Amino acid sequence: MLLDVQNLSISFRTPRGLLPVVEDVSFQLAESEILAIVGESGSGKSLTALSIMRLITDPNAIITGKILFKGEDILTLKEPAMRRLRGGAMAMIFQDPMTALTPVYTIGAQIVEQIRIHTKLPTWQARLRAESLLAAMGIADAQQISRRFPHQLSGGMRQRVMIAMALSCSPALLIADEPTTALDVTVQAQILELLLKLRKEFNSSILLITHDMGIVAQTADRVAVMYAGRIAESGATGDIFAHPMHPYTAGLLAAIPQLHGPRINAFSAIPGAPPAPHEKPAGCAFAPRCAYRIAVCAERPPLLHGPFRQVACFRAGEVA
Amino acid sequence: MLAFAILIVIIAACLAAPWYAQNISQSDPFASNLDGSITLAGQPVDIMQSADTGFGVTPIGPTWTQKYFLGADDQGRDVAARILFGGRNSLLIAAGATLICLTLAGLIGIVAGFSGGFVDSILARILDILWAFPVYLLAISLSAVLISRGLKLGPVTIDSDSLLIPIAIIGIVYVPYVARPIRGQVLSLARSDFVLAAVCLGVPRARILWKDILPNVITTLIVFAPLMMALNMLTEAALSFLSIGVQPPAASWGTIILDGEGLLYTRPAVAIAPGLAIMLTVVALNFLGDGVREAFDPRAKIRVQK
Amino acid sequence: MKTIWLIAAALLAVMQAAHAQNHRGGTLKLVAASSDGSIDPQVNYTDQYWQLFIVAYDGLVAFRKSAGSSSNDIVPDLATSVPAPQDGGKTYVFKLRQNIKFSNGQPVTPADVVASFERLFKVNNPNAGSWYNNIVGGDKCLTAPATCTLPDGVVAGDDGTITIHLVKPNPEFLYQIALPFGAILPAATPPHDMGTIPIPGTGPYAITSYDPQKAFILQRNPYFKVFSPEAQPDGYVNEIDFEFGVTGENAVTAIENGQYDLDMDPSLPADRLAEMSTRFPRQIYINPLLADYYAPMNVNIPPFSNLNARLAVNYALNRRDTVQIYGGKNLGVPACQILPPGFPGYQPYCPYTKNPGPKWTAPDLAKAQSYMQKSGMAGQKVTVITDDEGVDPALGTYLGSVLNQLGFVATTHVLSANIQFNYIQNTNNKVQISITLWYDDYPAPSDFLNVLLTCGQIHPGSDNSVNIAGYCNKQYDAKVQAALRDAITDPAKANTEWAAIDKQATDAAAWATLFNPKQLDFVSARLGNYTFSEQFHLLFDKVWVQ
Amino acid sequence: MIFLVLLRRLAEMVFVLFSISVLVFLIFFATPGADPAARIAGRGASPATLAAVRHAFGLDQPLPVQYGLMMKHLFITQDLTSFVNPGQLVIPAVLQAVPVTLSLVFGAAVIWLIFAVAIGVTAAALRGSVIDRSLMFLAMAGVSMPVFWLGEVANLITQARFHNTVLFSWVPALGYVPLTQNPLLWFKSLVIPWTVLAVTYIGLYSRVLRANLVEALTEDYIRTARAKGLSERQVIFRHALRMSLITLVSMFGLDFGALVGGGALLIEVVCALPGVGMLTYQALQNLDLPFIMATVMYGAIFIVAANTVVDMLYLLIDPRARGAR
Repeated sequence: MLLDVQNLSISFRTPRGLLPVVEDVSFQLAESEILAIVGESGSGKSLTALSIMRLITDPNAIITGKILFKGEDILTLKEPAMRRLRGGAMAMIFQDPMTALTPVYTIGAQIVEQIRIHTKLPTWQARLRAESLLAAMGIADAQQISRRFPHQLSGGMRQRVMIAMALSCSPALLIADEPTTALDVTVQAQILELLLKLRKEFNSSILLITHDMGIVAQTADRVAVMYAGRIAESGATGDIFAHPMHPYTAGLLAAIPQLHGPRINAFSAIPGAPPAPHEKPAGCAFAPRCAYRIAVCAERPPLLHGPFRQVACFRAGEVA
Repeated sequence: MLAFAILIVIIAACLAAPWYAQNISQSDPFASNLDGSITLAGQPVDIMQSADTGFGVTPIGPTWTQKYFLGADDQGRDVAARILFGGRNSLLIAAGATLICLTLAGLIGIVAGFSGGFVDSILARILDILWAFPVYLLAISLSAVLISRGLKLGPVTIDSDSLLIPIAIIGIVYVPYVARPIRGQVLSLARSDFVLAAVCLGVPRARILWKDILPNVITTLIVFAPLMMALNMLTEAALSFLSIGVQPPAASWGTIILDGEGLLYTRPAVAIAPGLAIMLTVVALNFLGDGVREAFDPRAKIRVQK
Repeated sequence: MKTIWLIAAALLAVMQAAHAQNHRGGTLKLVAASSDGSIDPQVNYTDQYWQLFIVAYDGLVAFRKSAGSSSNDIVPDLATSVPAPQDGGKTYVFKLRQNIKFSNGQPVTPADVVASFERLFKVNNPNAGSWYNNIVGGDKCLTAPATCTLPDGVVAGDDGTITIHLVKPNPEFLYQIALPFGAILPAATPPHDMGTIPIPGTGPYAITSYDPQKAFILQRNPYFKVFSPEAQPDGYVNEIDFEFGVTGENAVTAIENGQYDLDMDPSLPADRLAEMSTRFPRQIYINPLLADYYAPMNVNIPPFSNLNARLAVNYALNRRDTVQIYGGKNLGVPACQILPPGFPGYQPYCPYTKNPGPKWTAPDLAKAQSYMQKSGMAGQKVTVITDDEGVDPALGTYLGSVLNQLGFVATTHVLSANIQFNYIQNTNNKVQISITLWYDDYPAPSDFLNVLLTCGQIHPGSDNSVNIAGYCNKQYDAKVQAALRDAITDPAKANTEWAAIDKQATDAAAWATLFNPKQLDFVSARLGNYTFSEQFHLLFDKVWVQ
Repeated sequence: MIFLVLLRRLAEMVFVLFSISVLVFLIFFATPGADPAARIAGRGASPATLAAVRHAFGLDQPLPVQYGLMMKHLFITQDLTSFVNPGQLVIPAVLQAVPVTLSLVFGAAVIWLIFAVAIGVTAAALRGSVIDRSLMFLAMAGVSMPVFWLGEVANLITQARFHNTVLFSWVPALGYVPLTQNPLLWFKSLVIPWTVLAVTYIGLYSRVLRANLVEALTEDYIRTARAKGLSERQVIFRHALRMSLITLVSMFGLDFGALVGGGALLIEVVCALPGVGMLTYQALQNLDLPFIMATVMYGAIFIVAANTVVDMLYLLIDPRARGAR
């Protein structure tokens, strides 16, 4: 197992007390596998991804549980060791390519910077590598482009640059946090294809964070659906799409438009809104919006169960 | 909030100056008192103390009692009382100058930004000229003329000893600092989508000005106000220190520092105390400015230049 | 016996010479806040620079370089003797010394003397129109300075004599040419203000460089040989450096630390005096000045057009307080009258005091209030104009305070010292009352009573109208003219007349005289042989620094 | 492109200089007590002498002619002389004062940049902590002090009160010593003025820098930089600081220009440094029009030039601005 997240919880110290944002999340990611974590904004999926990179800088954050990367718990790693991992064995690409690159350096320089941190390559070799990476991302005039500044590139190009940068040290794990959200539909497709192609070429595992079920369907091997800081359901993409066992997943899938239809927000199809972290009910967080809720839902949160296909619902079998 | 409380205390103390002079220090802070003496620990003590050698006269130092709490200046006047009175002028000048500066800057900024074209370029040039004129130079030149002759503008006559002169001078010199950002803001507002839309819909320009532009400009001006006032306090002090601000016997914190300059080595309290008063007030104003800025416009990047 | 005395005398002379030799050398370091204008001796009109000019230049005659009142005497300088006036006071004949050279090596000739007098007009000497136009041909020169010649006024004879003809007798002529304006310069000196370029002179020192932002430097004149120790002694120090840019407080500290020898600025910080006088009593010298600190009141505009208002101010002023402000009771003498003590014709007189008599004792507030009441001027706005130098702002503030107590509504305006004196003179500025100071040019009563208070000194609308009070009284003017005439023939009689004139001017109360200041010199520990001339103050060719 | 911008700037500068010089000229002749003839002539000069002086100095010409003459002497023949110290050439005096001011401003700038960056970065790195808060309070206090007052207090401490203690016995008397004459003394005599001048700007810059850094640290590209494996120090210095410096550099350009242009007037006066500020101050005190004119022109040139340099610098350090032109 490349990545094994066990009972990860993230909470924040606030003036109003401890605020749990991610609770008891566990999942695994095998080598060259694509796992998609799906959820609405605020469901804790991005924080989960950031915690794997240990990029949560807020001093008020409390992270518990284990994140085993290649068998080593990175939560206990010392900062220098962690830095070697970041950008080296694990890399991340972010949602908005417009703002994720430092405006004052050429993109070549920014890629070179990362290569030089993690390898002993001299600058000129790092440059060549950066250019070849850009070329591999399907950028035609890589040499030219590497001398440009971020603001001189289109969004799609920038996302390619981000990916090139992330892949520059051949990471075992690539975390892609909403990599296409900020892009046009056509560019989106290109980027997704690129990701799939890269998995083959670089043999990386990919943790894909998204809120778009369509993307999940196109790319992921497995899916974990998050709701209000917990995993509601996880399993192979095909299984989940075929037989959602959690009412929330079912709701999400029901709202997916037919192939290539107009995009609408899947989440809005379910009545109500997810609770804010400090308003979470005592039991199942989804209960207030759930058509299947029963008395016990309000008492305690359902535990995730099942060996391969996991669901956190007291009435998992009844959802059709 | 603390800043605001401190300001209120300072203002209240300055307003209480006459009461302090009458009841605590029991002296006229504007009349020379070279022959007086007070009783300290049962002993009469001269306020102006002559050296035994017959030359050299030193005013009494801080007594830390009711009378002459901070000692006397070279005229034998109670420094503590003068600082309170001086604070009134300093605050008044700073506030008045701020008002003038913001009004002028707002007006110029709006007119330039909103009318654009020829009027804009003329006003922008004028701002450029004022901008390139070193601030103290402009202030000093204007003061030199006005302090010695007063100002006659048609029916309006301002006496040369009027506080209006420093107020006007300080108010004018910093106009470009505020007018430029306002002009930029109005310019971008005037070109913004919602104003363009309004124009297309045939909304009268005056109404756009009133409804859309003015509120924005006023917000910016409010954010500027405490910062400009802080800057004006410092400028007033500097001008008075160069003896081209407030004229005696009236006092401001700057003139008291000047009075104390000659006594710096023997009676440093005379110069240090008003300096601390200025510092405290300006710190409070600056923090207030930060607070106001956060309250109104957390992302605004305003910088008041020195 | 005689031989012993001779030997003793010889020994003494040797010792003295050795003494002089011992002290000879070193650099005298002077300091001031700022420079004081041109170094053309025929142009500059400041005490500071005159003090330096007198060791670099000579006139035909000079004031004696000595301490005390003998420093007011005229002695021969480039002329071999002081001539007696001829022709009823209209002609003076000088005999020029032989073999004297300028600091550029050229000999001094009668032609240089003639050219120097003409140059006074060409460079627009400040007193060209008030003193030197009395030389025959002078008035013509005033109207066309560029082409000025004085063929009938200053005549060089073949035998090295110079004859000067005046239009009318002038008892003060020798004084006027003994000042640095009367310096004899090479005839080739360009006929315009030389500004910062040194002009060769005949004194023991020559100006070697001048930068108004930095320093004024004099070094020994290689061509100088002592020709008249009374008028121009040899001088001990080798160099005089006068640096600019250090102000009061800091200059005092620097002198205490031995970095400078003397602060040339007129007043020292009052609050440091106590410390200085107790810590360094031997480095302090105090000498009376022939000067008045006074508050001229404009007699032509309200409220001081009213005599009672002026009297009220005079009675109310506590002159002891003003002396306190100036620096303490030993630094000034309270005064009521125009003439300072020590002047010819001076008779102590003080009507404006508790017990009128020769001396001021205390203010008479009761009288002041009653005059104030009579004047009906209470509530009038008054602005005191003072300058920003030394104790002047404090004196102005004090005067304002007194006026307020009398019932005026007074404020004080502090103007830059560089413009205040011109500002208060100009009638256009409508100055009501101000604080100013007048030093004598030379020890003649007319320098105060004529120059500062006669009708002829009022020039409406001009920045040069030195009768600041605007006092004009024909009968008074006539008395002044009479005294001037009598001074040539009967100085004693003239002095009684001056005393009466002084009294009349004092009674007219166009001024509130405050006090006669004393000069306090705070010198470095190494400065020796301090010699104070009443005319020019500390004599730099008398002091030594080692 | 750049050439055109420069040309336009130059035209603007000439216009600004012209306007300012006219303004100064008019202000001067409106000031009572400033009649140059009366002061050149000296006390007690008779009206005839006064008229002669007025004529000799061309002061009887109409104002526009006088203005033209003055500009000619200032810019073309460069032999303008003082009204108060006749014969003193204005331009060499200004040139002589420039090194003093440059010494003062350069040294202060080094101090204020070092301290401002150190304080700003420390505060931003420790944002929210007690250290951050106390540093920012001190910075605010620094901004809020009247600089001349601080100078006086510094003089009091180093020249008098504690001059004889180990701490300050090395402080030489006030004044300036040229670098070429005695480098050590030059340094010693400038340390206190440098510090005093720097205090305000340390306060100002460290606050601005901290605010910018804190804002920058929330930006996405900082997260990217961290994700690349950069250490926190590298993140702050290479990415956050580099971006924040853009604002700081433009501030610095303008402040530096203003100070070199005579804005350090008060500190020069208080610390007895014969720089351009002092020259300006004395010229204003003396109402010496040629000097006022020269120093104002000099100051304005520096301020306008600083504006231009800042614009150019912007192109250099902020690639985004290059596209915008």
